Amino acid sequence: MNVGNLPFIVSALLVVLGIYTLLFKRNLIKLVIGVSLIETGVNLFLVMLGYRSEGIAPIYTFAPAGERMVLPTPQALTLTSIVIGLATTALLLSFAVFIWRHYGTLDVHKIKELKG
Amino acid sequence: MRKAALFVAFLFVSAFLLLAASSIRPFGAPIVSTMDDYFIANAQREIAANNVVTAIVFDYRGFDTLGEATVLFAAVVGVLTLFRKLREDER
Amino acid sequence: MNGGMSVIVRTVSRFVYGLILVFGFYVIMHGHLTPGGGFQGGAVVASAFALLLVAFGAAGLKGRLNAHLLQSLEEVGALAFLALGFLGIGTAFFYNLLANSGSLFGASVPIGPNSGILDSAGTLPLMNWAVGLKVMTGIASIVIVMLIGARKEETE
Amino acid sequence: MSALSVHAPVLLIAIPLLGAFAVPLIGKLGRGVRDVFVGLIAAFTAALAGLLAADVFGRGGAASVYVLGGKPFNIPLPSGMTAPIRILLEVDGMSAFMGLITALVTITAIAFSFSYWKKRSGGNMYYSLLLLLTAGIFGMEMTGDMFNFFVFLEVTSIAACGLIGFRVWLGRSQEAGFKVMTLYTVSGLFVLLAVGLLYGEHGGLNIAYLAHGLTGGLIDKIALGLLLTGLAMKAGAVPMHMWAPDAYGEAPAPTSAVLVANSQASLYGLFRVLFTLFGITVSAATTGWILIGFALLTIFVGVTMALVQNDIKRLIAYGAVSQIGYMLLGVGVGLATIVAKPAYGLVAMQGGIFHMINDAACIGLLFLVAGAISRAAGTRDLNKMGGLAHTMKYTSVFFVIGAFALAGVPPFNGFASKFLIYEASFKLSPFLAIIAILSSILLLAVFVKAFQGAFLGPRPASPGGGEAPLGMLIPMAVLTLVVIAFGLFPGFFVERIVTPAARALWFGRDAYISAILGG
Repeated sequence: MNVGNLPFIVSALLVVLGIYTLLFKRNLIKLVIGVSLIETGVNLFLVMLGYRSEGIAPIYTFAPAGERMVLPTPQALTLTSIVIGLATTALLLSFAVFIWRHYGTLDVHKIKELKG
Repeated sequence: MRKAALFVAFLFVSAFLLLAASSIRPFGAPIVSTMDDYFIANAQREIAANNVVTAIVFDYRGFDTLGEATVLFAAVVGVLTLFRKLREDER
Repeated sequence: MNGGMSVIVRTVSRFVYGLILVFGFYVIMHGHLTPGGGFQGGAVVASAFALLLVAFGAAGLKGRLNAHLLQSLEEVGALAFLALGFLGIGTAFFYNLLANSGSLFGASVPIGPNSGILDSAGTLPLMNWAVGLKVMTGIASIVIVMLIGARKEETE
Repeated sequence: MSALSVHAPVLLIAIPLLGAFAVPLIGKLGRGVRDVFVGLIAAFTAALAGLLAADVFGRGGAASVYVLGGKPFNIPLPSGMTAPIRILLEVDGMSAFMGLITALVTITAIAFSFSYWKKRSGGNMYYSLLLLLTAGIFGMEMTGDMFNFFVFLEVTSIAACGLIGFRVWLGRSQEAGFKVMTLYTVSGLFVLLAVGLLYGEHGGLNIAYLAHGLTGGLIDKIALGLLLTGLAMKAGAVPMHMWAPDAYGEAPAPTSAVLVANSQASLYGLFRVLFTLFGITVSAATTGWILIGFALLTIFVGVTMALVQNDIKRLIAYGAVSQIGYMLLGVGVGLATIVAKPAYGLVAMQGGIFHMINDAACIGLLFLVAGAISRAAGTRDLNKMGGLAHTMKYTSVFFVIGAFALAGVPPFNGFASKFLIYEASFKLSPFLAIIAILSSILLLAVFVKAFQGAFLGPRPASPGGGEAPLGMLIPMAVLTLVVIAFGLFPGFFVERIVTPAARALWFGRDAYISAILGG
């Protein structure tokens, strides 16, 4: 089945949703969700880059003979970028915990020590 | 005013990304990459690994994985730094 | 939350905990043969720790999972990975010295689809173990420290 | 000895990583052991950077390639060239030059930290994060692979944010940490998206391989836009500069200096992308004018915002933002003119690139001074301190030298590089040079005000102050010596290290590509 560029457009929409969240939401946790959405979109985009239609996973253990395999590099890149996303999210959430501890709020408009 | 400027920037970026997504090579027919074909053909002979992705992650691009492990290490140290026990005079 | 969850959850998680650990170690050990590897397996093992934390609460586990010990283990894992990179420095950094050498993990594999030989791929299984150790302890210590930090927040 | 210089590019990354992984373990043995260990790691790294620079500049800035993982690293193509399959480190004049900057800044910052962090908790983690940041910056500068560049970009992001949030007891440091982390992540993801687009279009990740295959089509242009946005954001150029004053202002003082080196590494990535990756496939004049636009905005906003600051570190931070503008101006003017008039273009690029090392030295010096005086005065508010010149004679001299150098007053180093920038941009358009000169004068006014606020006035009532300890004075003195040396002998340094770096960017593109692809 030929789906053209639809999967890529879906991943781009995920990124766009994430950017929207970052720009227009006020709650810090929602901002973290926005960052995660962008990450997910980019990871999806990366892993889809390597898909060859009707290809199998690039692993030879008990593989059916003679099948063509999808490109392995994007999968390796996606693996790396997923771990980086995990690290980022952990650190962002820790900062959110401490901001809550200091200011008692997660609303970006009410946290205003750093202006100008 | 600020919100309007942000919205214009947002529309601009969205159009940019959707344009990129719709003009890239179609899904399921990627470029013929000599690098990837080499990995598929030679990972078993050179690295003796059945899993080509692992051969890339730990051997052909092992340095990336070192960087990735470093990122995770940095995040762990960062989180532990934030939640550390403070001295009395630091509170 | 502080004292953990109900007895059903505790009993089930006591049982499932071991299974998750076995599965995680399997994923790490067969990283060069089947889908998975150090990162994935490490994350699975860390999820077992997280399950224990949720089921028993941080207080229920007091003394059994020590964040400082976990952090030290993580550093050991990171150093081991770096050391495996340095192993091949005679040729180049990250050179796979052991592959096809006939010694530890040095068996060659037949070209094409096969049933997999555990004793192959050179430094890859060792790196999987190093990274697996690092990831499981790293994620577990993040989870523990954040849970304890958040708990302190509730009680204050 | 020769084996060491062969492996120097990778050791520059691996040795600080080794230090970072081992510091928390070694720290259990006691503070003294840990400090010695960190000092040794930092000194060895700096020596390696010097060795690498001597090696590369000894060969006139030609690119050298280090293969990670041994042979075979490339496969022959039907066209007679070869395609790389492994991650390669490629070090040319520009990389070695950036390595020198990073080594200079990090070793002084680490030496300063020894006495700055004597009485603080979490020292092990502090040094671990600082070494991780160092390793990440070196990685960004040495790598020849786009995805590897992204990975090290993220290493610096996360380590930097851990350091920014280090003073947990201050709410504003947490706020800064969150803000900076978000923006760093978004910029990193833009870079990653661009890497993905380039991979999907050309099937490779190596910079030289991609540079050879680029056609300047629509996807390539979109990738360029994303890379430009992401890297300019991480470097702190103006429409996306909101994070920079918070980061520089809230991080511990020695770290702020390293963060400036981090911004410069992003700037280096920007230059690498513009010159080596894209080079002639996109119109150099257009991208040059885009850079000039960024640059003028950055200079203007940085200086005007510095005028209204009362916090000494935020004031210096806005000064640092404005200096990023000068580097962009120099290189932008170079890019805009280099096709038509290569000689002018080269002068402008020399100015921009020379300004990077000058800025690193004098901004680093100013941040260290700010750390010393805010520790002595117990506050960072310029209105509340005063009279420090009575008790801190050396520190006040260092501050004056740093401020004059930053504002481009002869005979200090800032003048040497800014003069080259003024000269070249005047030839392109007098308007550019006038804005640049006026902003420098304004910056001088800003620092005169800061000097008056902090150092002049009656002797402070509280006897708590006193001269900074020797452990802080020596790093400051080293940076001051660099500032003076570069100001007194600019010709020597421009000829020896700046010109090979500038030539490597534009004129060395073909050599950079053929070092890997052959042919």
